Amino acid sequence: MSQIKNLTKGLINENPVFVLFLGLCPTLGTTTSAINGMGMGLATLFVLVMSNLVVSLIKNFIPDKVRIPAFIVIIASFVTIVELSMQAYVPALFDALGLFIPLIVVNCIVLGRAEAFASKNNIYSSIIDGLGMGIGFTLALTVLGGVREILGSGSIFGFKFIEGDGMLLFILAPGAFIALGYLIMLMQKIKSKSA
Amino acid sequence: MNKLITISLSPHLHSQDSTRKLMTGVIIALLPSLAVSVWMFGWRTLIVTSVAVLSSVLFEYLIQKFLLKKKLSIVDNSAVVTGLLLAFCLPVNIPIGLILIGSLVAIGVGKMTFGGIGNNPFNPALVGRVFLFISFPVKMTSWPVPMGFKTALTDATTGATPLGIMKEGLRNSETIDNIMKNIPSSMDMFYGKMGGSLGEVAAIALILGFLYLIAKKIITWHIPVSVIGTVFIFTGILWLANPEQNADPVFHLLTGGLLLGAIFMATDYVTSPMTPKGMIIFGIGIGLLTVIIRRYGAYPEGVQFAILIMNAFVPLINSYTKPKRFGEEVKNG
Amino acid sequence: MAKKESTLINMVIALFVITFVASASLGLVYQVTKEPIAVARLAKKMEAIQNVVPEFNNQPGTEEYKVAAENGDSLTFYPAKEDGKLVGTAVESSTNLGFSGEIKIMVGFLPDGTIKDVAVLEHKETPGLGDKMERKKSDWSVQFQGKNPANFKIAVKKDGGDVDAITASTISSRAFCDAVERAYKTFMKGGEK
Amino acid sequence: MEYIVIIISAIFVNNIVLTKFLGICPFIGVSNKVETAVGMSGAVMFVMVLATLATYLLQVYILQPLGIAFMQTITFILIIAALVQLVEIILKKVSPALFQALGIFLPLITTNCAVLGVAILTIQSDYNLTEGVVFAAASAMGFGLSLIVFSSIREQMDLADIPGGMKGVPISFIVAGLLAMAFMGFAGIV
Repeated sequence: MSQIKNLTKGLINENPVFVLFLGLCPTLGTTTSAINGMGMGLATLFVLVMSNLVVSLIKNFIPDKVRIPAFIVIIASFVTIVELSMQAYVPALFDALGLFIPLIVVNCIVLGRAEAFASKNNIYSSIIDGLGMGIGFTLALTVLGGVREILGSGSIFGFKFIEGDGMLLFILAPGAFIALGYLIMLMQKIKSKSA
Repeated sequence: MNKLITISLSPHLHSQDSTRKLMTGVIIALLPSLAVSVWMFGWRTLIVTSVAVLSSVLFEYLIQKFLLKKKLSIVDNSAVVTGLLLAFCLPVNIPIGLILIGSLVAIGVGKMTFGGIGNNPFNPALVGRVFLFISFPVKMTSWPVPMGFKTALTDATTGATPLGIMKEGLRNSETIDNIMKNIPSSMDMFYGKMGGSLGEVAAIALILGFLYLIAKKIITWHIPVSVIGTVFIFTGILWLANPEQNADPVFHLLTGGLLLGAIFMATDYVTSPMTPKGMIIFGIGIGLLTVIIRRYGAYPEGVQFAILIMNAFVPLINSYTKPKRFGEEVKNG
Repeated sequence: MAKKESTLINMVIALFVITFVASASLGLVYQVTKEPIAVARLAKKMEAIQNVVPEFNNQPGTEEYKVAAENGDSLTFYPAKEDGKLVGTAVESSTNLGFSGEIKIMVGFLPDGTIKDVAVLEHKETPGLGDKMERKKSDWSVQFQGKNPANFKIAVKKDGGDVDAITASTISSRAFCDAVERAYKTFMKGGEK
Repeated sequence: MEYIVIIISAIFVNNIVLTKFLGICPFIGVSNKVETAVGMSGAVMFVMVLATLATYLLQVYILQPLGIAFMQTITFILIIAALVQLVEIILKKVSPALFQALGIFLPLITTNCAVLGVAILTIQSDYNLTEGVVFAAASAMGFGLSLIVFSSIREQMDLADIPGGMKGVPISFIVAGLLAMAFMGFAGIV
C-alpha cells in the first residue's frame, strides 16, 4: 500500500515541478513541444531511478562526510551515459534538448532524492521513489510542452490541427514562463480541492 | 492609465470617482488621434477600436465576476483606456480574432492576474500589443497604405512604416538620402499620412491630446518631455556624427509610436515612478532604449519594448528617488 | 551492516572506488557508443548530401575536400560520383548574417554550376519566421531548385535579386542567400575537381 | 570589439535567465528581497568566473589532449563543487566580511545550473580563455541584472492585492515571462 503511495505521490501531491518547484531550468528550457518535454522527462527519469538504485545499494559504504561528492559522481556518470547513448541513438532529440542533458547533473530533484530518500531507504523503495518522482517530472514536462505546442504551433505531438502558426510567443522564452505560471496556479487549485 | 492612488497630484485621492474622471480625461485626449485615423484609414478604424474597447471591458467584467469574485471596477473606465490604447497600436487591417486575443492578454495577463487596477507592474495595453507583435509578426507588420475611406485592406496593397523602410534601407547600406525618397515628407508625417498603427500616425493630434492632458493636470510634463528630449538629443548626436547612416532627429520624433508611447503609455500612473526626479530618469531610460533598439536592434520600432523594460525598473527607481520622511528608513514600495 | 566511519582512510577509499568504477564504466559506455555516435553524425550529413545532389554510388563523406573561400575561410566539398563520374557536388556553407547566430546549409551543385537543391543543417532563427527556411517547415527553399546563379541573382528581391524573401523574415532570407552565394562563388573558383 | 559584443549579448540579448533558462531556481527562490538578490549576484559572479576559468583549463589541457572529452560533465561538476568548497574555506579565513555577505549563498551555487551551464557554453562556443572569462562575467552580470530587477518587482508586489491562486510562485513566473517578453526588444542588437 505504501509503495503505491510512493509511486503516485510524485504525480500531483508532491509533483517535483508544480508543487516542489524543483528542476525548473529544464522544465522551461526544453518544453517547446510535447515530445521534447517527454524526452527530457524520460532522460531525467532514467538518471533518477539509476542513481537512486546505486545510492541505496552502496549507502553503507560511503562515509557521511564524503557522501555528497560521491552522489555527484554517481549521478554525473549516469548523466554521461544518457548523454552518450542519446547522441548515438536519438541524435535529433539530443540536438533539441542540447545543453539541458548535461545539466541533469545539477537538477535538484536528482541530488535531492538521492540525499533525502535513497540514502536512507532500501533498494526496492528507492527505485519506486525514483520512478514516482521521474514519472511526475515527465508528466509535468509533457503537459507544459503540450500546452506550449498547442498554443504556439497549433499542433500536439507533431500532429497539426490548424493551418499556419499559432501564437509564436508560446514557443519562445516568455511563453515558457507564462504558461508554467498559469499551470502551477491550476495545479495548486486542483491539489487544494482534492486535499 | 490605470491608477489606484493619485500620486502625482495633491491632495492624494483614491476614490473610484477620481480614477473615473482621470480616465475620462485620457479618453477625450485620445479622440483627436482617433478622428485622424478614421480620416486616414477609413471606417474600419472604428470597428477595430470598438472591438478592442468592448472586449477589454467584457474581459475585465468576466474575470472580476467569475474568476476573482471581487467588487466590480468597470465603472472607473480604465479598461476602456486600455482597449483604446491597444487599438491605437494595431494596424487597421488586423483580423478581429487577433484583437480579441490582444485584449484578453492585456486585461487577463497584464492586469487582472496581478489583482487588477493599481497592482500591475507592466502597462496592460503594451503587454497585449507586444504579445500580439511577437506572436503574429506577419499580421502585425503588414500596414495598409493610408488612402482615406478607400484604404484597401488586402495584403496586396500593404506598405512598410517609415521606420521599417529606414531599417530595411540601412541594412542594405543605402544612404539616408536615397532612403528618404521612399518616405513621406515631414509635413505628411506630421498630420499622419503614412503607414502605421491606428493611433500613432498623426503627430499633430497626439500633441493636441498632450496639451489637453497637461491643461487638465492629468499628467505632468516630466515623462513625455524627457522621453522625447532624450530621443531628440541622442538621434541628433548620431545624425551629426554620421548623417549618411542616421536619420535626422525630426524623423525619429514623427515616426512610429514615439509620441503615442511617450504621452499616453509611459505616463500610466501605476507603471511609472512617483517623483518628478524618478519620472525624468524613467523617461531618459525609455528614450535611450528606444533609439538603441531602432538604430541597432532587429525591430524597426522600439518604443513599446523600451516602455515595458523601463516599467520593470520602476520599483528600483522609486526606492532610490523617494524622499525620506523625518529621516526614517523608508520601505520600498 | 553498519555505516562506515568518516575516517580519512575510509573517505579516500570510498571516493577512489566510486570514481574508479564510474570512470571505468563511462569508458566502457564511450567505447560502445563511439561508433554509433560517429555514424549518427555522418548520417545527418549524408542525408543532407543525398537531398541536394543527384544519385550517386560513391562515399562523398569520405572523399571530402576543402576549398578556400573569399575571406580566408574554407568550405567543405563533398563530391557525388556515379561509377566514378562526377554528377554533383555538395558544398557545406555558412553565414553569420542570420537574425540570431550562424546558419549552416548544404548546397548541391550540378557540374555546370546549376543548383540542384539546398538543405539547412543548423540555424537558430526565430521559430515560425526564419525557420521557414527548413524544408520541413515550408516550401520556401524550393525556389532555389534548378536555378543557375549565372543567370539567377541569389539575393532577395528587395536587394535587387531574384529570390522571394520569407514573409516578415527578410534578414533570415538574406542570410540564407548569402550562404548560397558563398557556396556558389567558392564552387566556381575551385569546384572543378 | 569582440568583447563588447560578448558582453552586450550575454547581459541583454541572450540573458541566461530570461532566454536560456539557466539559474531559474535561485531566480525564483532568493528573489524576495533586493538585498539578498544583490548578495546572490555577487556570489554567482565570483564562482562563475572562477569556475569557467578552471573548467576551461581542464578541458583544453587535460580532457582534450587525453581524448576523454566525454568525461566533461562529471569532471566539470566535481571541479565546481570543489571550487565552491574551497572558496568558502578561503573566504572564511581571508575575508570574514565578504564571507558574511556571500557565505549563505555559496552552498546553493553548486546546484545552480547557470554555473555549469556557462562553463559548458564557453566550451561549446569555441571561446578562447579571455573571451570565456569575459563571457562568464557578463553572464553573471546578466543574471544579476534580471535577479535584482525581478526582486524589486516582487518586493513591490508584496504590497499588491494579488489574487489568491496566483500568489507566490505563479505570479513570479508571469512577471518573469513579461520581463522576458520586454527583453525580446533587444533582439538583433549584436
